[in-house]
Amino acid sequence: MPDENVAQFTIRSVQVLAEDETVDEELVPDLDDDELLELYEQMKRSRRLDERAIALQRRGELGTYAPAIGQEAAQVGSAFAMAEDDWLVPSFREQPALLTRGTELHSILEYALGMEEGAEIPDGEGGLPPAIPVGSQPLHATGVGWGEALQDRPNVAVTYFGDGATSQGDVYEAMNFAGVYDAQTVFVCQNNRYAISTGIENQTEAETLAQKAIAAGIDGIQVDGNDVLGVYRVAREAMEKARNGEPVLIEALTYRRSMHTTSDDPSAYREGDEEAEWEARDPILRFQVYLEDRGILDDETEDAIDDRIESELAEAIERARADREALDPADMFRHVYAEMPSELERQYEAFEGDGGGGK
Amino acid sequence: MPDENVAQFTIRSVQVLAEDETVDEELVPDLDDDELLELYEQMKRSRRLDERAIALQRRGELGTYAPAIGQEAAQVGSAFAMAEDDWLVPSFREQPALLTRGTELHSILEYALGMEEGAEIPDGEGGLPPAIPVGSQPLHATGVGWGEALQDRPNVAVTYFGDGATSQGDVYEAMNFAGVYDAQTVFVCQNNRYAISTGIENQTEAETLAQKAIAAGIDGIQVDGNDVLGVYRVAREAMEKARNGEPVLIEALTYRRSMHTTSDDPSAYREGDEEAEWEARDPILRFQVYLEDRGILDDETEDAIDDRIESELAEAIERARADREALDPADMFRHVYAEMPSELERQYEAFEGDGGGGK
Amino acid sequence: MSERLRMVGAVRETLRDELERDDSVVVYGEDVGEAGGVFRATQGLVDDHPDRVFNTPVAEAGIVGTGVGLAATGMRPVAEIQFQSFLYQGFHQLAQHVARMRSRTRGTVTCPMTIRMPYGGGIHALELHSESFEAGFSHIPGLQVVFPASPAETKGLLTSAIRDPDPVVFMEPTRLYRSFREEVPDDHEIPLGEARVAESGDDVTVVAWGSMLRETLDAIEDVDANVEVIDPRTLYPLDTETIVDSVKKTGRCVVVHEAPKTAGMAGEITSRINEEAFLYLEAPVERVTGYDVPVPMFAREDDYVPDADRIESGIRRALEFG
Amino acid sequence: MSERLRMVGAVRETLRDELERDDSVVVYGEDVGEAGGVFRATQGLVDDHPDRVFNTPVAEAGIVGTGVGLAATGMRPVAEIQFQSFLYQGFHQLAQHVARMRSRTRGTVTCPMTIRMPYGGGIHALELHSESFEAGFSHIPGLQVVFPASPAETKGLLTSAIRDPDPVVFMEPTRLYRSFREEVPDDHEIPLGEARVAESGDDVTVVAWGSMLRETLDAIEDVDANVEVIDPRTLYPLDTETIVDSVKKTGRCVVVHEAPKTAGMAGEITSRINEEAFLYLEAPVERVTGYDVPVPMFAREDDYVPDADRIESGIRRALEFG
Ligand SMILES: Cc1ncc(C[n+]2csc(CCOP(=O)(O)OP(=O)(O)O)c2C)c(N)n1
Ligand SMILES: Cc1ncc(C[n+]2csc(CCOP(=O)(O)OP(=O)(O)O)c2C)c(N)n1
Ligand SMILES: [Mg+2]
Ligand SMILES: [Mg+2]
Repeated sequence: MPDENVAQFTIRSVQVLAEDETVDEELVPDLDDDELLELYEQMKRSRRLDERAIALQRRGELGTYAPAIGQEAAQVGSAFAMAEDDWLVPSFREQPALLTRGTELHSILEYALGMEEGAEIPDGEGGLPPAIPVGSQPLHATGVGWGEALQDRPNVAVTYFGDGATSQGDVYEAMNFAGVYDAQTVFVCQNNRYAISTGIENQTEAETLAQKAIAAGIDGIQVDGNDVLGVYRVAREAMEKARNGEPVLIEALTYRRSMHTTSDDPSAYREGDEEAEWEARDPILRFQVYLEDRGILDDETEDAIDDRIESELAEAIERARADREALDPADMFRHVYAEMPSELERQYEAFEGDGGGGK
Repeated sequence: MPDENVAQFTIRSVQVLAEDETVDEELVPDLDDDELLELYEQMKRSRRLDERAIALQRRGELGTYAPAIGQEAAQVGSAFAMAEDDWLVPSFREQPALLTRGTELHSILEYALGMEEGAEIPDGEGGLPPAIPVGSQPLHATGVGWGEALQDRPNVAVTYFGDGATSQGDVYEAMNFAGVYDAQTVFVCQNNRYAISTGIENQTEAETLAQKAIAAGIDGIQVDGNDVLGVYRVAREAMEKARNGEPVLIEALTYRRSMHTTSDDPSAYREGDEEAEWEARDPILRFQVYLEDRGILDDETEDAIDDRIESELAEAIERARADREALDPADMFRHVYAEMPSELERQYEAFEGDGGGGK
Repeated sequence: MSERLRMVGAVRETLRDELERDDSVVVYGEDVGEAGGVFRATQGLVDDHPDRVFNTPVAEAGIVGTGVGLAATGMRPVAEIQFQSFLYQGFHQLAQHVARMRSRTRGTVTCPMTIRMPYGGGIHALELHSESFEAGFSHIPGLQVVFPASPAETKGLLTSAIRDPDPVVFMEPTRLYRSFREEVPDDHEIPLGEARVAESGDDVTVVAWGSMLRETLDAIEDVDANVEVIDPRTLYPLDTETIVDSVKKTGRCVVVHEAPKTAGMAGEITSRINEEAFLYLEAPVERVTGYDVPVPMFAREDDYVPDADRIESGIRRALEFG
Repeated sequence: MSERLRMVGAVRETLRDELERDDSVVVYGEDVGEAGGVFRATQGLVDDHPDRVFNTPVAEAGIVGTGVGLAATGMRPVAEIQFQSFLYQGFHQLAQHVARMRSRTRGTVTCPMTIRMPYGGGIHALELHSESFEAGFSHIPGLQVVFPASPAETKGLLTSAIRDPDPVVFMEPTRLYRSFREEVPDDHEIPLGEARVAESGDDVTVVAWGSMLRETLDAIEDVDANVEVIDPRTLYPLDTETIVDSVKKTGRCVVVHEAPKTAGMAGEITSRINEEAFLYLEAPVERVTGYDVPVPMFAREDDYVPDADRIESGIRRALEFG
């Protein structure tokens, strides 16, 4: 006083593997070749899934689908840093993270077929279903991270959301609660520069999204989201902090290379130039060159990965179609309450009486 | 990159007239004696109103009442910095600001008597009624500041809220929207250290509340909220910025010296010691000594002020009682829509048919 | 003058006309700018009015809440919420402020705000894109709740909504956005609170709105009776008289809605009929509605939303009673 | 064992017992710690369970939303919302997640959360402290909506709510918190979804819950008829059978609630009676409710909330019809 600085904050930004393939060797995370290949394969698996899903949607076989093309490193790098019993709390564009955590391809396809079956959480696994309302799931992740702390368990909740989501009050509340309760939670904001058609410059005046953490008094850090090694490194550190009750916000700088969803046409609001620029920064390409340069990936391995993915996909598509065929509409009555209340039972009987399908 | 600082932020804190009566002469705002006396008188008016209101409430004459005792400088100093056509967007503890802006005493009392009459906004005046839902009104202030900008008018919206309110997502959204639309809005957060019983340390991990502005990319600044000169200075600057489309968050550090509302008993959750500590820092006392030291205030003026306030209060209480007596319950039907819909008209007729009062 | 438009075009032309006519109109919401909204209902508007058409951050409380302030300064906010269920993010601003500003201040501050949004099922969208909470909105005094069921009616009702001195929740049936074209007259207003008799008949009354009106009109083609179909068009205020007069004539009534049955608007309408045409009723008022389950994802959605067959069965039950 | 308690004491003892019985119970909300809540319903709990009783920041979306996560980890969140209308700040979390978690995941994730809150008028509090939006909550599939009307019932219903595998919105009538004491038995559960016949009679049925039940019991003392009074206790699921059986016997019915008339629960109950006891009805179902106006501030509140006189008039109208 009388006019003095009372608080100071800095936002760091991390990059390990740069666009031009230069590497900061000091920062390279300690991962063996198998692990590096797994990162690579998961990114490719997600990319192929998205491509196939878009094609299926175009043929009328799937509903609205939100591809994660371009964001694979941001998700795979961070999800790979999770421990086995950690919780994934995703939004609707989290194919890369889901696959990394072991969600089966057919589940993702069934979700895209409009089936609740695709949002089931396998018994004993920590995770929540994709959240459609933008910005709503970080609060759940805070609750999970708080609940784990209350029960003296070491597990962390990792939640994913976008740049647009940071405008929702819920996301701020989630970080603020996390700070207050030392929730074991990591907030991964994928700044892919767009919320549907709305560019990041229209979303906020904040120069970084990582600085949104400052409002909640928790740590915020930026990372090149197209650099899978950087993401892994930053995520790993964040998770260790979170495991000790220090929640962290990560802003992963990336780009949504494709449409918002299959109902969207980006040409209405952005230039092809911009897309081309980001094609060159593609996270899979960057990492592929890295692996090849180091002799970790060769043509043979590449082919094996591709084949594996294609056959898994073929199988998953078949399985999803079959499950869709076998779907029982009356299930909508069965999972509303643990026990069906009598009014619902009567509606259910009417439904069945009408021959199902209300006919 | 690879690991570098990309953004830096600093929170400043301002104080002009310190607790020990030292003054930073450089920072003293340019106010003449009459203006200084007006600041003083408004603080006293509010204090006396609160004291009388508590007494009336204790006698069963008023409903729940939220005194602003201890926060007079934070409000009077900032409201006094407003231009004539600026907008006041208050919460429920804003007697000092309301009085400074010209709201009549009997209106405030009528509000406390449970009458909507007390929330009327006189024709042609910019202002909104007290908002009861915590943190909900800053969004209105953003809308006002945005609307004024859209209409190329110079007016600013000034909204008041508490430390507790900063936990509401709405307050963050309000600042974020204000940043995006260059809203002519000043956010005045009175950090009075309590949200009912919940201390500020339970509200957030953030070390200052001013830093909540960083998340929205707008300016945030702290001020000693018990220093009416400091508050005026900081508020004045903020309003000039806001008039140019740069919204600002001000955190005024103060203390709620009395109960949360007349339904509250602070002894359940805080120590008398703490209250005593803050009594010594009382904003009115501090400013009184300042004025006396400079010969601006003498006993005679003091007495004249006190007499004026007492007689105004007596009149206002009488007026409020009379208005309460004359109140027409059926008015509740008359202001729901511009035109009464037929279903409501029928309810209204039934009400009147039952002899009013539904009897 | 008039033009053949789909419903989405009628929304757009109305917004365009009102932006043109009244400088205080502001159109804002998520993606309503360049992209023209996810249904293209605002396409092109920002080009002509870059100063009054705004993309907002993704924050519905922000959208609704800033509207209160905009309105106070004399603007006329016309907000788009991307899908009905996302209005829930701003529900508190709606119920605590938008609806109450007039009554809280005895008319000294008002909130002439229109909140438009697509509602209901039928386009196989994602979870939570198919809700219809009109009963909840109609239960909040101070709001008006409006449902267009055709392009021409959209024009008349939306024009009235925007010009109305009080807030309107304007619910656009998603699946009618592009389902058909019709002549849409220029500059016309349909008063809020007046029902339309869409089809005259004296055997049974069916009350339906939004997309369910279309389903009902389909359904009655297969019914061997004279069905009177009433589209209330606004659910609050509700034109009780038109409904009651019809039921006095037919003695039988079916109410159709997409929303879950329990605590839906069919209950309200049943109550009003009960109160005002009790002695005329020859059968219980039939409810053909969504079930008491969250609207399922789209693989099961068609089984949830009432269709012509279910409506037809409801009509038959009403006709056969007694 | 039992104890003579007021309703607020019954809430407290139930929370204490459940915290004791089940390590997964967490009690949290604004000011529920040291201060014991604004109504003192949680007084002392934090002393015995500092690790499971938490003051929260002032953020209802945060309270409701973190509950979803807490529940997923196996905790049993029992949240207090300070006044009913502030649940609106968390309405989206309630409708989009709490209510739907089970159905969205086919039962693989559930949300056994209880959200308690005072509702309704009668204590001359500030604006927006007197709402009752039970109809809106009952219209959201997946929720259960529970209303205690006495200390003993509070114990039984709240115990069931906390132990229930699905979410419960638990609405405590503010003005009954301290209005009377009664014996409250230890550890008892009242099944959700079962109405109680509070008074037997065969001339007319009155359905009322929460504080309106008390008003109704007052009102019938002045009515020269045998009134059957039914307290549904839970509005969803609603014990239709008990109501319908009563109306089949009496032929006449009055439904009472504080909430505004339009789209209130009286409509739903009327509909169910219509559907299942149509031929027994000798008079239209009477509605004695709040008006379609925002609950006024307290100077006019008593004129808004139905009282014994208005209920009595409603009963008379039902009795005199025909
Ligand atoms: C509460 C809510 N409002 C609006 C929408 C519609 N919507 C879906 S995605 C989206 C944009 C989200 O942008 P961002 O958070 O950046 O995520 P991204 O789509 O880029 O992954 C919007 C507005 C929604 N799903 N939920
Ligand atoms: C949305 C909402 N939640 C809860 C409340 C109950 N309540 C009234 S004041 C208050 C605390 C507010 O604290 P703060 O923002 O610091 O303001 P202060 O009371 O200190 O002026 C609470 C929780 C409310 N009025 N609105
Ligand atoms: Mg994005
Ligand atoms: Mg405070």
